[in-house]
Amino acid sequence: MVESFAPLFPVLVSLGAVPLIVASRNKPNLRESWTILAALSKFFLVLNLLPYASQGITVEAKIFEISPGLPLLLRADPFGVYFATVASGLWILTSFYSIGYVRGAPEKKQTRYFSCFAVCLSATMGIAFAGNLLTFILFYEILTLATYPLVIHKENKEAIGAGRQYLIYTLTAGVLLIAGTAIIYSSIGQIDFRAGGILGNSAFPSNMMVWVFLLFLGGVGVKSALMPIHSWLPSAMAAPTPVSALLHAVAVVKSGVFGMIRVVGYVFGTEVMAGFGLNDILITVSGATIILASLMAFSQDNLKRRLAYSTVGHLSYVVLGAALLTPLGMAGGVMHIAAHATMKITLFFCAGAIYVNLHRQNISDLDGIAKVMPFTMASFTIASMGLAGLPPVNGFLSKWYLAMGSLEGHMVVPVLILIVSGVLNVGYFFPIVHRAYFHRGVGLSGHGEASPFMVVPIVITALLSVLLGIFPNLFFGLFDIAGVVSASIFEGVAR
Amino acid sequence: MCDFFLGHYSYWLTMFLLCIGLYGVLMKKNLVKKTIGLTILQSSIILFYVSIAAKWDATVPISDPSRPVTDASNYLNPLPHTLMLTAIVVGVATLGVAFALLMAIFNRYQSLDEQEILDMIE
Amino acid sequence: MRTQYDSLIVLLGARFLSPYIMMFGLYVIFHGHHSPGGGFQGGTLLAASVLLVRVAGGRLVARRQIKEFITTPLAAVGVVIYFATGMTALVAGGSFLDYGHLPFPGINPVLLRYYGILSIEIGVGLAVMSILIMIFDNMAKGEDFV
Amino acid sequence: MTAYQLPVFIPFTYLAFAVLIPLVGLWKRKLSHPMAVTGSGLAAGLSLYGFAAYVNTGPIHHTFGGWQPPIGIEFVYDGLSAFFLLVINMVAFLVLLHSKPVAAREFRGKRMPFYSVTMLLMLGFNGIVSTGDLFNLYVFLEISSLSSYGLIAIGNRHAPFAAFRYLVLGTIGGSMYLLGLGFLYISTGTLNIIDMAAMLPHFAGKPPVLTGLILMTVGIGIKAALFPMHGWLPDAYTFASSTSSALIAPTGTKVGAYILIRVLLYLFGIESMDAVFKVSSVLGMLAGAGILYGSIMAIAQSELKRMLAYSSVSQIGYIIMGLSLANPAGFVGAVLHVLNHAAMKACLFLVAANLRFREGHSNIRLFNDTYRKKYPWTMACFTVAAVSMVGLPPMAGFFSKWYLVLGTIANANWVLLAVILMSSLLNAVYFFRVLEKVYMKNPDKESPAGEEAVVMNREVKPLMLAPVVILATGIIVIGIMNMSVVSYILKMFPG
Repeated sequence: MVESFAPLFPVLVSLGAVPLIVASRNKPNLRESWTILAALSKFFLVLNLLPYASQGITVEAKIFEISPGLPLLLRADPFGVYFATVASGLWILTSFYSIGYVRGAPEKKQTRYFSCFAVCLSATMGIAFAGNLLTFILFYEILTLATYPLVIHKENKEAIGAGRQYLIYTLTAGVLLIAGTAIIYSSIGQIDFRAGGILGNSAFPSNMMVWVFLLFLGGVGVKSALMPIHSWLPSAMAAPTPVSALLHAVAVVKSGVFGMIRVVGYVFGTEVMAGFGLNDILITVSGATIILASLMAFSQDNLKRRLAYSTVGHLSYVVLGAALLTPLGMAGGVMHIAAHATMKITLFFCAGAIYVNLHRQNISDLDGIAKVMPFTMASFTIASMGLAGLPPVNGFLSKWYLAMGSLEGHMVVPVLILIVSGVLNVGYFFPIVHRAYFHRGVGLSGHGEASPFMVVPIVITALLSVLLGIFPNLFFGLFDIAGVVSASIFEGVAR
Repeated sequence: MCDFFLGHYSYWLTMFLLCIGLYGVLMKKNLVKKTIGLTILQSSIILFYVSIAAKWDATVPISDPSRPVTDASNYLNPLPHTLMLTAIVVGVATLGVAFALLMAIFNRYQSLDEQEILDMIE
Repeated sequence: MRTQYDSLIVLLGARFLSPYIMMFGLYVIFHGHHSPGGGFQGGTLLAASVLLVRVAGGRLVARRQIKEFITTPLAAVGVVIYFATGMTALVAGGSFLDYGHLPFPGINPVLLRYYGILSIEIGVGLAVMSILIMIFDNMAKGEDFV
Repeated sequence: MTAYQLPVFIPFTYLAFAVLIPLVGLWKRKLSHPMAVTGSGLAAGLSLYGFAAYVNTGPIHHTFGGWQPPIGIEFVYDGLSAFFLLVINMVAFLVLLHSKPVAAREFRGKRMPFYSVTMLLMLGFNGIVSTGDLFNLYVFLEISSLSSYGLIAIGNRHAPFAAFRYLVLGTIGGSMYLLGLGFLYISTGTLNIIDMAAMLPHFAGKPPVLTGLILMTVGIGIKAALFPMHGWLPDAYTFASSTSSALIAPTGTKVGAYILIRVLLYLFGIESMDAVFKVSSVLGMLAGAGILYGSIMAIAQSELKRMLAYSSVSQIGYIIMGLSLANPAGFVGAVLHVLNHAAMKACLFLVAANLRFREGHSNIRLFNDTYRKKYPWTMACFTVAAVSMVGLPPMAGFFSKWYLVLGTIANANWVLLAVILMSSLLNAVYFFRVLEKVYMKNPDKESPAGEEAVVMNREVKPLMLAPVVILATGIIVIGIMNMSVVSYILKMFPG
């Protein structure tokens, strides 16, 4: 354990960029360069923590006590650094993409857009590095608030409705989380995240334990879009595409599943989860979500909504991985956070590029667009392959580990779920690819690729997906870190 | 039982007065009658305090040569009386403010009936 | 209440009674510190004496008697007397209203208390009288007084 | 000035200025506002100084006229008093600083009496908080009540009627308090709080003490607007002038809460209070009902000030609930919420005053997205205060709720826990409704494309803006630095 303020800086850097962004609201180029600068510096600050993480060392920053005995604690453990690396790395790409998107669309109130984006990323870093539940809640609520202006960005009826729904769901979740945290704090006097869990078997009587777990399930389950509390996510697709891309594929929903793993592995602990049958609840919910969301994705004609339902399903992969309570399954879940992030962000970027370029949102209108947007559609194809779990894209790897994990725990049903869901994924993604490549398009003449600001990030994320699939340790040893995380959770039990 | 009622007769009287006052405040529709109720309410409490100061065979707390000042049972308790002096002043001030408000109300609505005024506000 | 009654008897009766009430009020104030009485009661009596004539005589008399605009400052002066006495004792090193500490050298502390209470009673009497008159005036004017 | 004299100086500063304002007003009416500001500023400065003196030396007792208690009256300047004095005097100073243009607009001819009565009101409040004698407390209570009747009567057409209803209820409340005090006096023969507190345990459960307890609680409950005795509050706050409501809303009900805390926790103590039946749990239930009722009624209001008034009813519930829990966490929550709610409500009412000043109304239905452009700072402060009211971190409002939640859990009072959590969401409903109106364009009224009406910045003058901004900043600072406040409050938990 190292004491250092290093985890604080990534949180502060984009927060510090907000005044600069607001101050230069009349000079768009300067404003965007602040965003890029903040994104880059955040990424490098996170990278500084990576060496520690790959050795399994935790960097801890106690800012100050915020309540008697409860410090505002930032703790960069391997899992936190892993999530922070993924989120901050993808923010750089999203920033470039956003510039292309908002200028191409063109959107109003861009200053609000970029500053809220920056706050969101700060909150995400805070969630990643939160060392105890109170700090986690703090940044979780900030994330909720900062995302709200982005969800309602278009300010039409649909967006406002989506914003309301979003607030109702997430604020309720925050309240449940506060309740659960307070109960744990009153009972055992501490709420630090510790690998292997802080709750002993004797912390609560058994029915109480289930209730507390349900509070947490409601708290983090909303943001991880578990059914039946997922419906805010498809509605929130009313937001501009980069928002959907980053926030609903990387920051917000990933904070949810990140929180789920924190709760399972770092608060309740695998022993308690298994001892009180809590993992059965989680497996049932997440398994049902995977299948149902995939089925519902079929009926969506709006491309972004179909992607949203796909997101709902894939988030539950991560939850399932945590619920399996086996080292391999946990590793698979953690890996799927990064894998799904790169793949889903590619898909959203593609949807945005198509919207900006051709003003088409519905899948039935996508006939033949591969001819005019070859790079975009190629990336789209790669990413959908990955989500269906086909090698060599990184989605295959995480799914493989999930399957191994369930076999390790002598469970067959999760494997079946994974297989069925893979087939369903193929079923709802490949018709799109088929349309784009093999149908004859109408009214496409005169259109080319979208602006390079958008196409380059798309290609990069698609390449990332493939490269991470072939060489899992190519970038920053993320694969190894996932192993370290999983091992630490289970070693905590052994210790 | 009989003792309980007769032994505390002054309390029962003040409580009876208090109930009259409360009845006036709560049930009467006319604002002036409400104010009168308030005054009765306050008076009942003043009487209550004065009655708790009383002692058998005691006199007012002004030094009397025929009664030794060292024996407290010779003089009744002066404290409640002084307290009630202040309470009376408070009551007068309340009454003054109440009437000032009533006049402002009458100027605006040409009525002092609570229900009529409420209808006008709606 | 601002118009004069036509009845001469009422006016004369009020004018006859008023000075006696006033005298009694002054007596109550000035004996408040060693017998029953004091500022509140005396002030009320003083106000009664003034108001009796005001009720009977109407606006004309009121203009010659204590004028309407003077009541507010008079009340303020009353409070100032009270307040200043208390604060002087406080500033001189005692507690608030600790007359024994009033800074008049050469006077027996017992006498100091005596006069201290007297000045308080005068202040209170003045304030009570003028405020009661003020309430009456404002009501008679038909305006709200705040 | 020595520390011994301090408890007298703070309240009597107001008395001095209450007298000086009409005297100087004879000569120059214009001076009444600067004098009122000087008076409250002086008192605020003295309370700050006194706070430091208390922290250094401990409680200060000032005996009046040199008569030792329990014979004489004393002013006790202990932790609770120091805290409350600081809160109400600071808020009063800021509100009075803000009041000049409002006073000139809303009640031009009555400025001199207004400020004089304001000083009397604050004298009453300060006296209540300072005194160590229960009858003296009644006198100050009536001074403050009479002044507040006057202040509320200065308002719109219906203000006198609202003031009269308040007068009727307030007088009943005062009389109940006095009657209850009589019963306690019969039992103990003393009026001094400390003296009586030492004796009451010997009489706990005797009929007169119980009668006194109930009568006093009901009486103070009326003054503090405890549900269901809150009937006077919404009308009074709505119809009064902007300054009156901004002054009375944050301070008045807080002082009521102070008396309840003083009488129930310090005078009776937790055990004597519940000697015969659970007075505390009855209070808790009433408070819970009040929280829900106030929040639900606030949602139904279209007038901003009335909405804030109902919200006050619910926030008072928090304070009373905290004290009814009678454990350290609940107590911290209650007292911290006094500070937080004073800052938040003052900020919100001042925002309402600013809007009324510029727009001439504060009807939520007429709010639109031009306000964001017209009053950027005012609305930003409104947002901060609203978010704090909802109870989202890192605003101050979150932390008082956090401690209340801990308090309810410590008592295993799940009903009240649910009430707090639900009311958070209800608060969100009525505040986000306003924010939505202000920050988003109305989707039903599509303005012609590209033709945005040019909206000028009509922000209020710095004098009116500064208090609002200070309060909003205060909300954030208190939230982040709440630890120091909490450790202070914890020390004064009785028993």
